Amino acid sequence: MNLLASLPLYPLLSFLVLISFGKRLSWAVASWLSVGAMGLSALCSLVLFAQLSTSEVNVITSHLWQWFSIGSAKVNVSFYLDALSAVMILVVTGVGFLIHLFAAIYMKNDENFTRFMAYMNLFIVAMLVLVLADNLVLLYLGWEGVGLCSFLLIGFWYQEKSNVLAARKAFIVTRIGDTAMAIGLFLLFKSLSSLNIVEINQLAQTSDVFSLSLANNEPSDAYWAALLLLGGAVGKSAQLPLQTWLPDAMAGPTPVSALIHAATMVTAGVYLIARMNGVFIMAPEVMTYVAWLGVITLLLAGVAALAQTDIKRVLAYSTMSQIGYMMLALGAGAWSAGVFHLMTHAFFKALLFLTAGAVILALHHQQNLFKMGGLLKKLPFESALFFIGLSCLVALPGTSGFFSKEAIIASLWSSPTAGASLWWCAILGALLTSIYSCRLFFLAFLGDQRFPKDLVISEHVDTNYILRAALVFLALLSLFGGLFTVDLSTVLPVNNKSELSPDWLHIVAILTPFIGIAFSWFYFKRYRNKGITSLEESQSSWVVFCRNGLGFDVIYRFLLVKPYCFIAELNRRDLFDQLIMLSARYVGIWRDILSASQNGSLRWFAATFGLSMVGLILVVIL
Amino acid sequence: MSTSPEIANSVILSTQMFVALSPILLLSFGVVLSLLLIAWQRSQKMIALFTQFILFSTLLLTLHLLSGDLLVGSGTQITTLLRVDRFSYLSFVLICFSAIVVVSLSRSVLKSEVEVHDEYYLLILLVVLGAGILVVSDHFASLFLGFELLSISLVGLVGYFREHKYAVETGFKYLILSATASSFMLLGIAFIYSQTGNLSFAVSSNVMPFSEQPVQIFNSVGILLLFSGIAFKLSLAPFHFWSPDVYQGSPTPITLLMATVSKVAMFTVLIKCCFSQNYFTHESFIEIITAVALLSMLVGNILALRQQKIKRLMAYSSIAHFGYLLIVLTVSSLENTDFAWQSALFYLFAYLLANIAIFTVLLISEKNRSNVDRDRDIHIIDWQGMFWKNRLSAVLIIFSILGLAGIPLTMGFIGKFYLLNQAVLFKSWWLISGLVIGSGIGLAYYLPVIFTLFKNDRVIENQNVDVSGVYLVTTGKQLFLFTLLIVTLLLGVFPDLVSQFIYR
Amino acid sequence: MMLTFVIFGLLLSGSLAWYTDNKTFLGLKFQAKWMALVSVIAFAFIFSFSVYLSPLSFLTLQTITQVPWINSLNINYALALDHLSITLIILAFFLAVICILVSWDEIQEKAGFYYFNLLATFVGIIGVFSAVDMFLFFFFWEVMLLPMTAIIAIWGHEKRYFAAIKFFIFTQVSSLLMLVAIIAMAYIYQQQLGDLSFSYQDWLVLELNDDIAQYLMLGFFIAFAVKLPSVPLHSWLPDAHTQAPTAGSVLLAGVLLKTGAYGLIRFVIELFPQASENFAPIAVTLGVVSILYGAKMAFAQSDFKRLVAYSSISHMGFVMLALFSFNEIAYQGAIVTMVAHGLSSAALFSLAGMIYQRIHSRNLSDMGGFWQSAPRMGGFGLAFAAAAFGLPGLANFVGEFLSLVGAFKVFPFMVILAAFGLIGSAIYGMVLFQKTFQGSSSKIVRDLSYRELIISSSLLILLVILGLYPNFVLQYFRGVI
Amino acid sequence: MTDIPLVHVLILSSLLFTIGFVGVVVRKNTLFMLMSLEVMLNAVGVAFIGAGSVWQEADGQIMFMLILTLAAAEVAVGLALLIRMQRHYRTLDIDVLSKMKG
Repeated sequence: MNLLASLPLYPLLSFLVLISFGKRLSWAVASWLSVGAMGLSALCSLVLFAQLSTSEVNVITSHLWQWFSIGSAKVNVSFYLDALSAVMILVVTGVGFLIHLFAAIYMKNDENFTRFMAYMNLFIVAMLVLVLADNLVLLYLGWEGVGLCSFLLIGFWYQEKSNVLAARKAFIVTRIGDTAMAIGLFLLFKSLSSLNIVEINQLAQTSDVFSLSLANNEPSDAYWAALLLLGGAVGKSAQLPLQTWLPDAMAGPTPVSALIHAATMVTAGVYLIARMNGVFIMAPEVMTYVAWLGVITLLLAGVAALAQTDIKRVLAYSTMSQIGYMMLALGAGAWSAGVFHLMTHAFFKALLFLTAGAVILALHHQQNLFKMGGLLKKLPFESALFFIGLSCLVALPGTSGFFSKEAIIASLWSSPTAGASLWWCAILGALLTSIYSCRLFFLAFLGDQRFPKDLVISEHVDTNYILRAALVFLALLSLFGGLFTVDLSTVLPVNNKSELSPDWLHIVAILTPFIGIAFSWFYFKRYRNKGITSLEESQSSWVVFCRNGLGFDVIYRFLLVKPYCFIAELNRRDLFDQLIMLSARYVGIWRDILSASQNGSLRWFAATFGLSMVGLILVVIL
Repeated sequence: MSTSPEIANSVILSTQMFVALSPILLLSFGVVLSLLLIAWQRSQKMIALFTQFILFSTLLLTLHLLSGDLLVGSGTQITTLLRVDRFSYLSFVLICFSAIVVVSLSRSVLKSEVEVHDEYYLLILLVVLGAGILVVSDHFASLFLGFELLSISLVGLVGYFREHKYAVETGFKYLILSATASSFMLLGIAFIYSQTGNLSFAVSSNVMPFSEQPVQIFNSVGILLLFSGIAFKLSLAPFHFWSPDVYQGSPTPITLLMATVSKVAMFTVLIKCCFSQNYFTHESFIEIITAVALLSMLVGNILALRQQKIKRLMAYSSIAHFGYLLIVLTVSSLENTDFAWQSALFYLFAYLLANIAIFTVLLISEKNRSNVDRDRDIHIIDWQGMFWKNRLSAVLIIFSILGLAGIPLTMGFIGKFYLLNQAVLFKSWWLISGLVIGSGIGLAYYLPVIFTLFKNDRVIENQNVDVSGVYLVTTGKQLFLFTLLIVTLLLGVFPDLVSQFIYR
Repeated sequence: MMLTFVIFGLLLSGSLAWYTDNKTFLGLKFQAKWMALVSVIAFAFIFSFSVYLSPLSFLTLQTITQVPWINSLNINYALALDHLSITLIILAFFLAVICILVSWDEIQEKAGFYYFNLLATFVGIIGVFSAVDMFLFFFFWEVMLLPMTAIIAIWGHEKRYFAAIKFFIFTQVSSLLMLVAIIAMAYIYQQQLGDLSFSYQDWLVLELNDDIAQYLMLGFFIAFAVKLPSVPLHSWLPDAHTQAPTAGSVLLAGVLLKTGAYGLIRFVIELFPQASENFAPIAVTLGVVSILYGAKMAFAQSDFKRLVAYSSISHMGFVMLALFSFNEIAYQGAIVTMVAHGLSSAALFSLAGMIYQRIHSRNLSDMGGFWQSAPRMGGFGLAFAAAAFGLPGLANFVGEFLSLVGAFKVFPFMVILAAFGLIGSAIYGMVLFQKTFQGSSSKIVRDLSYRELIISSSLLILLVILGLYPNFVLQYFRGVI
Repeated sequence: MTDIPLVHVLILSSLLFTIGFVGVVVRKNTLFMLMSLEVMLNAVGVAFIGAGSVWQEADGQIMFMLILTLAAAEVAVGLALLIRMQRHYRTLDIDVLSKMKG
């Protein structure tokens, strides 16, 4: 039982304790237990990371037991730690720990506090399994596990119908992606007869059955496998076309949004693709799809974010678009850049969400941007943190976001699978990012306060030093997290850094955020000006269209949901059953006819005797 | 003066023949004696006991003969008219057994009436005699005699209780229809005779002196008419119309008599006739049989659906059962006749036990009817909740009905299994599918009866329905029911006990 | 011999339970449920120990008992065991205990007769799993039906008679077809090797020409497809499951459906390998249709038990698909699915029973928000629903995954279709869980009692064990096909 | 003398038989039904006699004897029932006897 195996153990234990004792635990015990467990595993991951970076070995594994075997291939419950998963466990446990800390106070007054913490711990367990799995089936276990936890946490306040529906939507939409991924697993096993990640990545390069297409016109197994895995990734990471669940997922408590729907779970798709890079490299077309998928999501989400009124939904859409960046990077073959952005994004998006949570709490669960304003004076601390987060988001030079995003954009121009057009799109995305970030900041913190004057700001967050500490730590991470870069070359293929990309590209890329800021400084003047005590969100059809996620929900409702329900409703009484009952009724009809013939009249009987006699004779003679 | 030796030696009835025929002779002797008894002193108890005695001794005698090796092989020919073989006596055993049951059941019915009923017992004896003649007959004349003896005495019995509201109707229906049927049969015999010039079942060696075109037609039409006559007695569709009414209208013991004695006898003689005449070699005959069988299976089962009066239900189900039984007639070669006989006898035995059980319980519940409505037919609903009140009879009924439905643990299943064996052996897929569908439909009316037994007591809506007294059963009856149950189960699980006795 | 002892012992103790119910002997008051519980556990131990201690290796069928029964047709009373039957019998025993516990409070009137029927059904089931003389097999096959029907018809819900009759007629008609096939096989054996035989092992040596084999195979297949059940012969199942008392549903879903799968493995596939190989495409199509159709119908239901019933149809579709794709992986998948579905559906039905006892309704629209007042029940409900929609880490996932992986090699397209069943199952699972436990809490329900806690937790533990370490079943099924 | 082939006899008897049967079916009066029954039986008798004379055997005549006795017996029972019916229903219309059905 080495350190690696013990990593997910602590949260698991705490989960078991919490779930089995439930409400009988006091707040202090529960929070100590859960946060303590998180802290332990965070420490473990730090130690592991140190081991990995210092020692010569660049892989740590721990084999627990054999789960089952598919024919000759063994499917083990065993963990595999390399640089990539090391980064991930750092993010998961580190950010997870901070968010647990925050949540312990944030959710203090909720009646189901223990259940909440239990779910959070369970989520961490599943996420760690996902990240550390050495084979795809175990990864799938974690994959589904995080899905379940996200379902539970979105629907944590299950009394409201809307939360329940949001949870169901999140689960089922991601499940669609998971199914694609499962089929991908079947295909991988069929062609490579192994489900071990390392083996697959090696075999993918070597075996011809896999990479070469049988007939030159039809795509190879690699193509299909990569596409199906992409399906899974798309579902989890809320990329087109399965992105619709993420905004609704904001129904969950804010720490949940921070942990699951910003920092960790939604980036699992990115992790999956990075993990299976061997397969994706064999299918360059799919890499291009990934890039395009990313960039389209990035732009659409940016546009949608421009029209949101709910602070958390803005952040949700911005998460989508940032993940779009990561996808873009992966598609462009800038693997390490993508993962790097994953890390930094985890930092600053967690910060943003938590701060937003603090603000929301301070305003007594007011999430509408148009009901805020002027918080700069009221909540200077939160405003500062929020500003830091936003500046990372728009990648102001020096912040962590800057490094990662620049790395991505720089790699695009000369990438074989991306190209100039994608570069321009990325730039456009950056512009959009800065614009909606400014809008958000102006609406929330500048201008005149638009909430009732007599509303007392609840000091709940401000006074609590633990909270402040957590937030400040996150802020530091997001400011300077870009400085320490992890060397992923042992895991991920290094993209040949081509120097032939002209210098003006960098200049443009660096300038873009400032252009956006300048533009919005003038365009959103009325948002930041004093004296406007009430703002009406625009109701123009375009704005509404964007606010509702560009109509994807509507399309799906009419394309998938409605028909399914219709068919189900139509056939509620089971066609086959009715057919069989029909035959029964047919017999019943015959029964009526025959019993009518039993009319008790003697002469009729005699007549039938004669008639049937005649009939039989005819049968014989003819 | 000296008689020529051959005349001196030629005896009408050799000892061996006499021994072989002794049960029948004993029975007929019994009839005469009982007539004398009536002339001497009219006492119901005495005549009843005497009848029982006669029947018992006949039964024992028959069993004795069966256990001896007199009857192994092809049996013994007695004149041209009769021929005694193992199978016919086995069915005779069945007949005597059910007759005994009928007589003992009748006691209770007759007690309720005022006057003395010797003729009733006499008639029953005559019925049994007729049946006996039928089963041993080897000649159309004896067939005819037995047939008429049976039917005319039955006519006397079905309308026996003059005061019963259905007496006249039942009597007339049975009389007219059976007379019609018998005349049809006679015409058939006449036709056959006219073509073959031979009235005995044995295959006629006569060659037609003149062979014209219509000959074959007359012959086959004759066979058909004969068959129709017997089919009427067996109430096979489409000659089944009379049976539910007559079942319902006649006194319950007599219904049982009709359901068992006459049908068993009729079916036996049908098999004998068919096998010894090799009718199964005629293609058209097999077709007819198949058609009638299918028709009976379907019509019988369908008619029984949603039937509430138990007697009519039994009538309809018996239609279906004899439809199933017809399968044995489709044997393709003489070698298989033994197996056919075995299957037929086993099935008949199972059918008989089930009927006896059900009618006994029916009679019990009839007896406990409140005097307000003596003539009311017993409906299924009258048995509601019997399982919780009178477990023994309920369990018996359940197993009998399961037997009729052909579910394992009962003889009925084994019987059906034999029939299926036959059918598969001769690849008569039509009959198989008929059997499958038929039993499928059958469950739809057998199961509700069983469920009714399990239902809780119903609240009595109309006062003249009296359920409370339904289940007073005398210990004698208890014992009888119990033995029935044991036999049904035992033979259902260990059919060899019987089939070995059949084979020897 | 031991098996015979178990069979008749169970029967005997059943009738004893019936007889001694609510009677007092030498001071202590007998109750049928205790009698039943004790005897079942005792016999379970006897059985498992005697299997464990027996020198035989059950990799192949080992004849335990063989005594002549009906000599005129050369029918024997012959019992045999191999790992498949042992596994299923043990599953049956476990679920027997669950059934008795489930009906502990539910069955109040006529308890004695009830437990008699329960045990009689188990006798039949054990017989079915162990009989190798085909006549005996058919005998048990039918005997199993009678008490089951009685349970539905006497202790069932409002439309119980209809459901019972439907159940019985479906099974009876289909099994008559099987009987015809059995007899035909016997006579074919007679043609080829001289004398009549109903023995399964004898039949294995027969060589049949294709079209006859096809028909005979169909005869068996229909009987088992009805029991499995597979679309379009499934429609007895929702009624039977819905109307039966809780234990009845547990029994039906947990064990009786498995007899169908068992029959497919033992008789259809092993007796007619060639014919079933030819038939495979149709069978697999049926399986896939069952998966999708069952999931869809489950989603449409508003009755808790009906929903679960349709989900069973969907799950058994996986078994059909796996069995007829003829490779070891899929076969193992089928085995695990059988056991896993036995547990998970049993769990869901007992949950339905618990809810019914509380609110006296099976209608989902009467439920909602139970988590508020019954968090434990909610937790178990979530776990069982998760098992039903194949959450990894629980047993069903392993089964379905193995089945699909195995089948993918043979019928890739069919498997892709079947995979959509995963989505469907997620949908109905969500509907089931959320409509019951989430939403605004309508009424206050009692949380699980200790008895119910035992039931649920034992089921859940088994599901988890089987989900995380399936080898403890799978190890017996290596290299079978 | 002209020789009559057997077929003619059979056809004749079948005609007579049919007449009798039609009588049974169409007449409502019970008495006439009994009569028609007699007709049927005698038709059969004709057939037997004819066949017997063809085969030069006594069987045909013997059968006819038996038939006559049967006819007598049936009529006896029939008349008894008829009287009972007359008492009971005050009519001989057979159609009143259709109480049992279904």
